Amino acid sequence: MRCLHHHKEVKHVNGKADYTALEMMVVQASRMIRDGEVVFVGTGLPMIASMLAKYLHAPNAILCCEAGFWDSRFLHIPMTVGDSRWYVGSTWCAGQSYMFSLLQRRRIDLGFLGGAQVDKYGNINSTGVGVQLRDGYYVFGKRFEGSGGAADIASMANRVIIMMKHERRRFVERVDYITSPGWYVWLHDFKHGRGRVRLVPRWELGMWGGPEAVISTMGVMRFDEETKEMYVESYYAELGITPEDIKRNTSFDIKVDEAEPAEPPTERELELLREHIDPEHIFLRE
Amino acid sequence: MRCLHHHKEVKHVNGKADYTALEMMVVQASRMIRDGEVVFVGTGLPMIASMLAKYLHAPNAILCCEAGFWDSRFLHIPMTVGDSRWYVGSTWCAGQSYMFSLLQRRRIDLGFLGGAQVDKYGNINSTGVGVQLRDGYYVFGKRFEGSGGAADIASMANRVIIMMKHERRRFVERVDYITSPGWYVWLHDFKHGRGRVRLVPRWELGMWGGPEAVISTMGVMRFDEETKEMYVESYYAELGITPEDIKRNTSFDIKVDEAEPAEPPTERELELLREHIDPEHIFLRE
Amino acid sequence: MSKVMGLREALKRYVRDGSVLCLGGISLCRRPMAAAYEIIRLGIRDLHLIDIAPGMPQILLALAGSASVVEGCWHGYELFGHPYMWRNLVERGPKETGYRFNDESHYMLSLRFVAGWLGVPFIPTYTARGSDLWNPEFDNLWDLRGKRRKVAAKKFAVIENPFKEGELVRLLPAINPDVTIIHAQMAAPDGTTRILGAHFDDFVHAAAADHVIITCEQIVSRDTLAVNPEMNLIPSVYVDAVCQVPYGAHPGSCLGYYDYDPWFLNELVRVTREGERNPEVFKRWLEEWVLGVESHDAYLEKLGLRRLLALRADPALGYAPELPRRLHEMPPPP
Amino acid sequence: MSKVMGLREALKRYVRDGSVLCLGGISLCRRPMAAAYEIIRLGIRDLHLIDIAPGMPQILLALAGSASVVEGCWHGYELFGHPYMWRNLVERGPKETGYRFNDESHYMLSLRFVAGWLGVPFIPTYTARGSDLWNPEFDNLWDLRGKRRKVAAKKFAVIENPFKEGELVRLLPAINPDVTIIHAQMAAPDGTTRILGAHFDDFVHAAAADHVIITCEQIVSRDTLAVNPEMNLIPSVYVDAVCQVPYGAHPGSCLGYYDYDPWFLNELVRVTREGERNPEVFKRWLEEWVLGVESHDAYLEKLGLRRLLALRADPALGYAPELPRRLHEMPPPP
Repeated sequence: MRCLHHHKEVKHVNGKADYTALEMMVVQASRMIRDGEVVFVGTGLPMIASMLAKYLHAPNAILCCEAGFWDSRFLHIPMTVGDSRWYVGSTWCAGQSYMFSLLQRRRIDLGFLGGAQVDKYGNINSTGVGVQLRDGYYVFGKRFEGSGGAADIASMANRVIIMMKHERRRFVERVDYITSPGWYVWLHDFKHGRGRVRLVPRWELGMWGGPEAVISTMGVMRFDEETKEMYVESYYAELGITPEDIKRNTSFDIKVDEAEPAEPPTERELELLREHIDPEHIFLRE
Repeated sequence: MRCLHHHKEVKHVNGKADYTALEMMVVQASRMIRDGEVVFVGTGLPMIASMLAKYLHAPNAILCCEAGFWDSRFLHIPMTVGDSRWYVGSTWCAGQSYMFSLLQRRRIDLGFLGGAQVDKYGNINSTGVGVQLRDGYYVFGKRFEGSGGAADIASMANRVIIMMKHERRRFVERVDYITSPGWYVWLHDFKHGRGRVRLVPRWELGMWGGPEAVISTMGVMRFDEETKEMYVESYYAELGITPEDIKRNTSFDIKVDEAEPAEPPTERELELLREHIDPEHIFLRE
Repeated sequence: MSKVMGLREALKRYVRDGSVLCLGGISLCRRPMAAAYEIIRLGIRDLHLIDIAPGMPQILLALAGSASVVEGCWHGYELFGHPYMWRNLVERGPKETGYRFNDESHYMLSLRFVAGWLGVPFIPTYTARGSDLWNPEFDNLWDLRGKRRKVAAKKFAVIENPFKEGELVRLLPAINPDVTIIHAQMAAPDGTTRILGAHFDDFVHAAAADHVIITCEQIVSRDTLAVNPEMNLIPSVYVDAVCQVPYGAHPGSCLGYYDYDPWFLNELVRVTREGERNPEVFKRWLEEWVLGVESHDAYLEKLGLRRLLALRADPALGYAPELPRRLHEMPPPP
Repeated sequence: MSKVMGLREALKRYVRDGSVLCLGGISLCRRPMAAAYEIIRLGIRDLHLIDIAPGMPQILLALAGSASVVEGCWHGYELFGHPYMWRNLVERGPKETGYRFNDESHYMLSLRFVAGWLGVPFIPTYTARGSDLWNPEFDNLWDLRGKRRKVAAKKFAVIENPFKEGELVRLLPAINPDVTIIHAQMAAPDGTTRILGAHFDDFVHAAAADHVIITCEQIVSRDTLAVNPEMNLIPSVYVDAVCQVPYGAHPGSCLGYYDYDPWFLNELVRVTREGERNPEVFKRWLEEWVLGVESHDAYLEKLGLRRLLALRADPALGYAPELPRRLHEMPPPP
């Protein structure tokens, strides 16, 4: 239920490309999927990206979803996490306790996440902004859908890829609420009472995995091996995006020195996406 | 796997009856099963007793076994706990974690147990006699099959019926090893180290249920409401058994004052047992 | 010993003001919507809702004023739109609204139900470390703990793993709802329930509960379900009531029987979006589709045969492959 | 990516001296006997055996000297007879024999596997209170704890329930065997496994393990098992090797395929009973049926077609209804 459908609102940036930013995101995500991997996908772009990978370089990738369908070969794009379309070709029909136990047992190779905010350490907020205590209860200035399985995936998948719309209010220095932990988290110390917060690397909490890349509507970001801070790896040059655009649409200071133009989609990739995977144009409409 | 097949060695006692002690035990057990009850049975006499009850006064009793078959309508008598014969008519096919969780959730109305020793409080030993520590390890003078699910059933079924061969060495003052707890247990105190033992009623341990009756090859025993000690309710008079026989074959002092001759099997009961339920005479052979 | 009864009778018998209620299914799929509608009609209030994957029915119960305590991880309609009005409810805060939503994650909830199924008091987990879900400052049920029935004494506890020195482990309290309601494809009068497709953890939803109501598309005989018993998810022992409620998951889908209803869902999202500015819009919808409708039969009549047929599943696929699904350019409803 | 390989290859790849090994099935039913035989032939030793319902294969591995540590709840042959020789082994004690049997109950073991499946370090329980199974003096693994790989640091721990003041709760450590071997009716090359009938907790047996070997009656295509996927118990992710081993559970039963072999079981019990006085009797049997037999194919050849046909299941019932079963008056074997 990590819902990426706000991407449907993304407008095509006028460049020389004959493809959209959404298609570019899907292609970038698809290329990160390795053959044989178990990929935990929600509804939306990651699902399409995974199908694309299966058509091309990762025929043995296994798609599964939190609802419990395993290794689906769906013929039509699911629109919801338990969509009956997932059933076609599945070899296992389980439920959440089964699927998430695979995460806790480190059996999920790759998870995809979206959200409303991401920060430089890859923490994601899909719960709400403007969090505050009011009358003893926590409330939000603006509330979103909530974690669903996002916190579980972010904390226990062996690697995580984040897909987000690139806007200044979304790429923030520090998320208002950590739904899904990234590389460094602001931890509330159980022992020292209210309000005491310290920045802790995930490995100190005994955690494995961590966010590997952020695929946005403007480019692909990765995390520095040393500092674990986000930097720009590539930008969608053909869509008219420059490194400066990314900097301007990111509210923390993001490194763009090493950024290169992203490899555009191939004709084969676009054909598969448009004619075989989402011919109904449910996700890939402009 | 609470195995009662040692009963096959029980010899017919010459009396005026045209039925065997085994048949009598089955009939007594059957009559204790109430309609609609969920009955957790192992292999052997309890299974046959439950089928008999279903033919007569308890058509809605549900038979289940630790292997995971639910509400079986078997056509041939299973000889082992996972016997494929259990499959016929079953409406659920689970495993032990499911079946025993029903015990822990108090959903099993009645469990049957056997064993090598039973004491006056209904504790059962099916693990071994002559237990001792040797070189730091616990060993037995004579080792038996072990608990299987017996300890689970004895501790968590809402009521328990015990079926045993009646011999002096089996009906003892205190069992050598408590596999399955009865009304009062000799408890090893975790807090006070080795060797400290005290007699504790099961309800003080937060336990529900408890043994309701012992059906032996000689009679039916129950437990005094106050003292929770075993007493003789009825004896198999038609099989030539007297209250004195029971006293002589019991190594603790057992009350027989209120003992009455047991109600013999009806023709219908015997016909069902012999011709419909166990026509192969697998359990009911002499 | 048949457990067959009418839906209203079953709800009246088992669900009360203040009950801890679990509604099975996931997101928009195989959710007991007819039961949720009927609960609203019966005027049951102050419900404590808890399940592993809340969404459509829980939002509706919140907006209709039937629920006051929710332990959940998510509320929304996925592609169909945001949980309008509900998000306002949360933003205004429990003091003003009397409605509390307490955030957990899928797996935290799932494990709590597993513990409930097994009959154990708590269960450890390593999930969601570093997430504000474990932030001890964020607990919207703090003032109910130790006071309200079946609200756990603590949101969680931390202990040292007695089997591994120095390792801290988080414990989650078990869940045992008063009543779980599940919509299934098939059930027998004795309660045996068969679910096709992924089961969405409906086994633990049922097994953890004190009482279970099954609404189903079809009641079939016990002997029918004794063929391939491996296909049956919930055994009779857990089930108290079996109610035949065709299209009981509408507007959600029910694998093998019908698909989700994109027209209805679009409309539901629209009225809640407009309802954020003008609550009357939602009130009228609720009156039209729930309160003013006598029963689920009347609801289906109102939807009309042509609509229901348009949603009908292809038996080979389990869904309606020709269903229009481009939400921004839907043809008129049939 | 096919996981199909020969049984010997699979065992050589995953099972080593000292491995923690789980053998699925229950009692005499659907047990991976061909795998147990092959382990004995390979001379693998010092195995640590653990499963929820030990019995026939674990006894054999003990008597053949392959196992040295067993966490179990039961050993026997039910109606076919007592676990002769094994009981002597236990009576003589670990110091003399190097063989340790540590008693638990079915549910204690089951819960430990559930914890292993879920990936949590321990699990609480209320079971078997008052039983000497919880007697802290009785722990035959005490000197291995903290020393031998995958032997839990403690048999159990007692803590106060943090969610209920004053309640003491017992915790059991999770189990994660190195290898679980399961005999199933059907499996696909990718590892997807279908089990007919009760699954005897083979899901948790598999899901808790680091590696899983499936022996099966038939290898079928993935697409065959994608029909009614609700019938599949173990998904591909858990499985490392798929070995086609027809009659791989003999002399036990395999629902839908064949029944137990009462002639063979009678003989096995006889040689172990006589073996208590004269170990040569059992040694000769082991040589004849295990060590001196090259492979499972040769074992089946030796049993002979007529014997295997006599055990064959009626497809409607799942077992052999005409099988002679009065153990004291069996006709000669076919």
